[in-house]
Amino acid sequence: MAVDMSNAVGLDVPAAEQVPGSPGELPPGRRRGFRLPSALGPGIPRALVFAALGYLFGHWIGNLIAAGYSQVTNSGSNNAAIILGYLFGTVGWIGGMGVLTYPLTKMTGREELLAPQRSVGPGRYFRYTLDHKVVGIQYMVGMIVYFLTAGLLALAIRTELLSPTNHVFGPGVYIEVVGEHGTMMMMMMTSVIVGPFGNFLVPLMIGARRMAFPRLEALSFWLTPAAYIILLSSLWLGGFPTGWTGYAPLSVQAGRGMDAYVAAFGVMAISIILAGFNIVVTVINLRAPGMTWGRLPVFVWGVMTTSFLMVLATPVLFGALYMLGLDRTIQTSFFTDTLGGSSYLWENLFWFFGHPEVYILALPGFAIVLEMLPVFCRKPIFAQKVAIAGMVGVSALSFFVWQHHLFDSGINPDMRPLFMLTTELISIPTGFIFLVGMGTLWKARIRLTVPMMFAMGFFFNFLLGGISGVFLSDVPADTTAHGTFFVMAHFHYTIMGGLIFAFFGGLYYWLPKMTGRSMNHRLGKWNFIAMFVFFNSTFLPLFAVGELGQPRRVFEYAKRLQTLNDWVSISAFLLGFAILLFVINLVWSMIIKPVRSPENPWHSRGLEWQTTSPPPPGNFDRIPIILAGPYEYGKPDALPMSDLVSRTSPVAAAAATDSERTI
Amino acid sequence: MAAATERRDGIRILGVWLVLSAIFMPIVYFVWGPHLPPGGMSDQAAGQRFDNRVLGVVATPVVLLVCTFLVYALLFWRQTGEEIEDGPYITNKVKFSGWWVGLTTFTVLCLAVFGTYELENNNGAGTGSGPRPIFAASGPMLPVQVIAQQWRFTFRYPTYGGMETTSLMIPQNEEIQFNVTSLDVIHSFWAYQLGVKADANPGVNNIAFVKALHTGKFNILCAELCGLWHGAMTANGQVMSQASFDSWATQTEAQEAPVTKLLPKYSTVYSPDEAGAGGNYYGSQYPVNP
Amino acid sequence: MTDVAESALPPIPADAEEGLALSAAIGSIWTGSRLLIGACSFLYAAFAFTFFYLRSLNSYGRWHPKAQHPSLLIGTAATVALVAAALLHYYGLSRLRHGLNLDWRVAGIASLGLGLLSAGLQIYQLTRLNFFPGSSGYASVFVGWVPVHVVLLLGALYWLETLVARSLRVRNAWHGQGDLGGSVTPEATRLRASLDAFNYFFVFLSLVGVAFWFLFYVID
Amino acid sequence: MKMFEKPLTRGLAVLAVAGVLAGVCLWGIFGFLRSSVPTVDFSKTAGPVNLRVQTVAALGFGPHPTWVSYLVKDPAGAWVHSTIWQLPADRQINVTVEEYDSGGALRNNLWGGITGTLDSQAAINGQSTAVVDPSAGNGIAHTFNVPDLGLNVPLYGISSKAKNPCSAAPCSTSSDHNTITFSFHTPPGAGNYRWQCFIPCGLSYLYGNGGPMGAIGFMSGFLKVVPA
Repeated sequence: MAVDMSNAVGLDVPAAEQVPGSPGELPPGRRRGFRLPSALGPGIPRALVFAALGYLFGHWIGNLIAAGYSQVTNSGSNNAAIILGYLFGTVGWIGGMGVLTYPLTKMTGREELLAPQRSVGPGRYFRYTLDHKVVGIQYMVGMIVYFLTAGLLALAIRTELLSPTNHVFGPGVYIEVVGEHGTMMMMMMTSVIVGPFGNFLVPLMIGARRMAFPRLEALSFWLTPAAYIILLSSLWLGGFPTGWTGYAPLSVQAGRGMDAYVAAFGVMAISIILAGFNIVVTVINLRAPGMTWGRLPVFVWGVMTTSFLMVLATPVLFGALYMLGLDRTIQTSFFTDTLGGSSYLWENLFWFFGHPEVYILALPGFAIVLEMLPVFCRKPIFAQKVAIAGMVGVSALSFFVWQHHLFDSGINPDMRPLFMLTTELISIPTGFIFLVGMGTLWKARIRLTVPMMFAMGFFFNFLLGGISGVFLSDVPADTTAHGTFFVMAHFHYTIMGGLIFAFFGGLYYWLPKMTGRSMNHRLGKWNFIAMFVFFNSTFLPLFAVGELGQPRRVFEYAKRLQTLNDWVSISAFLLGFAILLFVINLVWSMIIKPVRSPENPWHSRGLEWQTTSPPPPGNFDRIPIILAGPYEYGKPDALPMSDLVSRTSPVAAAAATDSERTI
Repeated sequence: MAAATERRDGIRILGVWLVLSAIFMPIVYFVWGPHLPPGGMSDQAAGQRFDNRVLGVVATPVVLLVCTFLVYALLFWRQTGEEIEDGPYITNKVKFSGWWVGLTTFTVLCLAVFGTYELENNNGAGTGSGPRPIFAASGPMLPVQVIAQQWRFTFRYPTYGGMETTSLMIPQNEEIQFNVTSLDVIHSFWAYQLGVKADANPGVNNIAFVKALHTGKFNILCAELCGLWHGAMTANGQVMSQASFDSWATQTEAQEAPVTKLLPKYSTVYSPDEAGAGGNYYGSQYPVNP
Repeated sequence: MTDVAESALPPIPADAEEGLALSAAIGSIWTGSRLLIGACSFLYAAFAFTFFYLRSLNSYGRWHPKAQHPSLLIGTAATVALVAAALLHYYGLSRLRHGLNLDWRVAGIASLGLGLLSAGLQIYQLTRLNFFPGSSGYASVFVGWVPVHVVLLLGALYWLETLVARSLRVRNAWHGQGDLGGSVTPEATRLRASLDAFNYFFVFLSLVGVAFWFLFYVID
Repeated sequence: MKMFEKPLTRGLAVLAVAGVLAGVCLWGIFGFLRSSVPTVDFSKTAGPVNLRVQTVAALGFGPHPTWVSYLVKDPAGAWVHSTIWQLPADRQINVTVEEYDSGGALRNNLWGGITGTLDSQAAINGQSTAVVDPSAGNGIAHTFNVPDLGLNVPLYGISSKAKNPCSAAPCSTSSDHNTITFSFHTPPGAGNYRWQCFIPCGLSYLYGNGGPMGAIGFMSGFLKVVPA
């Protein structure tokens, strides 16, 4: 992070003085000596080559160091070589993308004040770029790829569970698939809102031209493809048998695929920390004049509280992964009880990260939904301060609940009442969100657009997810529910039913902003209906499956549960088709037959809609002065949110005269 | 906002909600409740079922309130057509928010007190409570050791000569103390119908209590991912009457004597290097080589 | 941030944006360094937790067999070097505030050297251990913590190096305007803000070094 | 980018990409994830099935040459590296194990007792016994354990100082080995019965249960019982 500090905010260079070429590449005037042809310049081809070379180099070093040890020759797996290979491969990858050029140049005392990337054309989406809008789109595509891959793995899981005893994949591959699905989803869900929407929208919503640390922002994205490839490569190395939680003695025991888990999650942890870091600093420092904390949109509040959790909780995960890596390579004994370690250590460290992580997944969902509600209710948000208090309360409490994952483990059994209390307390701030949502709906003028449908779906799903959480927080009831499909259904209701519904709603809502093209609403409606029905049909029976005695992550189960499991599997396939419907809509409306969207299709007051769609490189013609809050619907004398629309700007005109119905 | 309140929305929502709650809460408690898992085979299972019933009753009105509100909102406050009309300018109703916060806080605190009481009053409620449980049963009890290893459970009866079996037999109406431990990675001993779940950790004696009320068979599963055969790591269990348990135990003790002779002395945990049986992951330079 | 709710102010002129951007930049550097310290604190806290947790569990009595000890001399020397580097930089910075540019440059370079010495000593100490990494809980925590500390220290030293290099490079250009300590150009202001931020972080690192020195050599 | 101006061409391009991705997914599923250990079929023979297996200290070939493994002689008489054996239901199975690995201690000595065979006994080099003491003699090299059938047979190991150990599979009987024979009866119904070894023989994996112990095809597999 030190890398970027003294060039935190480079001044925007006027178009005439812009430096051509991409960041990470010296401007032509400063290039000295031999110049590479542009095909060998920073970009994905070079990054792939560097990554491969880095992997081979790391692997060679690892073999040089460790090949002779009897542990390596006997087991046939040199974990040090694999982990080093992944690390050097990642360094090669980001180096090839051009990330390292600037920090290395900086060591000579040179300073490049590069303008944000102004290049146009599809090529910029495949490059290391300093434009937060490009990074937002990159993140969006990247996270959708993550989501679809992990979703396919989920379908593989459900395929195996079609029969209690006959096996499609067999126990080994099944466990690998379960682990891949869980880890990939967790890695992706952490960034799925903060990455695409946080990066794209936060500057637009606070009236800034850019992020505080655009290089870190770009780096945080370009680490995610590396993590994706590393994690998937685990299958090739035999997978990892631990699920996403990576419980320790098993993860020390596991074969080479576990190294990919360590490396991929570690790389993603860095990406998460950087992304959160950038957003927190941006929101605190880059708000436009007049953007007081009280006027800050709820979405920005939500993303900022999430980012705080990301910055503070993820280092603990990184530390735990590092310890696991050491146990696996140089044979420390953090997690081996007979040598002074403890299997409890991993459980504590992991869940100390893991529980804030769970709220990292919940808060952005709240934020998106609460941001959309006032627009489609045509009413101010109800009790905005309560909403913010809810988010802040959830994030603060989330650091004090982690041992509720360990009620049966025998760790500090005398502390269970305390953790039961903190866990149940967290439903108070969560209840705030429902209060705000219901208060906003009260006597509203509800327009049931596609994003609003997803918001309503979010409330229903999150309600069931949250209520089932109360059963899990109660120690006696948790005795049966712990480690079963009940837990699995619970967190799928909050993550898939909550966060992903909010994400899809957000895509329908903001894609017109991000691309200037609108999604097909008819298809969107069907997408929502199918998703809502099949989601509930998939996961509601799983509560019963769990309570009836089926543990998580099993490849065999009791024959009496086959009907329920088959029902779930078939629903899951249909849910897959519902999501395919979304992909078709996305590809059709964005790529194949784009329809130009109105400038402000939802007639929102929000600042992000007061510039063109997609926004110009500098976001605004000038830095706006914020005149009023974003949710002043129904107040006849309300000022517009900023001074950008008070005059006859094209945006305001479009918003005023736009009679085209988009629903 | 006054103009819009010709319909008394609040009263109507409240009415619907109260009626629905009055219908569904008794149904949940009295009709559905007795059939809730994990059943009533043991004291602990019955306690968990009671918790599930109570929580179900508490959850019902919450779910009904939100659902009623959402449905009502979509039915009566929906706006269609071309015209975009702004709603009433309501930014907060402090009294309402205050009531909401107060009620949720009260409910949540009650639930926490209830959970703690149930945990304490039910001998740890069947959960693994560490080596020195504070919510422990007192009086005479039968110790049974549950040994988890990759990928099987075995059961050891220290009071019957330290014999070890592959299925779990316990007597009815007697307090049982399960000492759960693992020989390798983390497992979780879950006797579903008994309402017992305790993680099996290497080097840790995790104690759970149960008192079976009825005879019959029960299933034992592993509830913590432990590797390749996690899904197949099951065992059979049976609650027997006192008399048949005694005859089974004495008979098995005699029958198993040749194998029992091979077993290490009974202990709460078994370190992997006692017999030199480890994978030598840690090399010969280490004092133990698990 | 001024509140302009009711008055329709004229829009911000383009040349005022530069001032906004500068204050945002300085604020970002300030916030960023504090947040960086927060993140690093949690990383170190993971190790401190591990230390005390394994120590209190002491499973199989193998938390810390008495014979296993890293060299007290090297460990203390590394910590002292680190603290000295941080103090030196702190002092140099306070001199810079009085306009003494050369003092900071000398202090910065010396601090860089001391920091490298500290990192080098810690790595050297790892090669001179009388125990294997997995010999005990203590051994694991020690072997695990030192590389983390060294890497973060090297990161901080990289940061210091860029600052020193920058200040040397701009020496001539800014000479007439009061050099680094006195120039009022936006770039100089930002560089000074970065110096402050670095100073804060470096002091934090040295305090962490002292804290863990207590853990490893005094508390055991 | 001119060629992508028409929606039709863009659509075709998207379809092409989708086709490639679908192909990759299908290959991943069927060519990679679904590929598994071959099933060796013994259900076609009439009468009692004679199963001949061997356990080797190091496989010597394949991606994991250092791993211990079971091998089985298929009906045609060739040694196959597989642990999924298809057996007829309700039939007597006579098993002969050629054990080429050196012995050691058990993690749980319960597995020294022989259970689930026809007379609860097994013959080690012709000598019938009901219990094998892991701490006596050469110790136990592996066990053959089918949990759902209650079957457990410890396989007595060869001496670690054996003069002529087998170095690569398949081993011939000229190398030092023990022969263990036992019989069991398959259950009347069809089903997949998992079996595994219960000795921490995954050398250099923590607790000895990784590597060959954690992968099907080496120290564990299925008995696929099918109606005859």
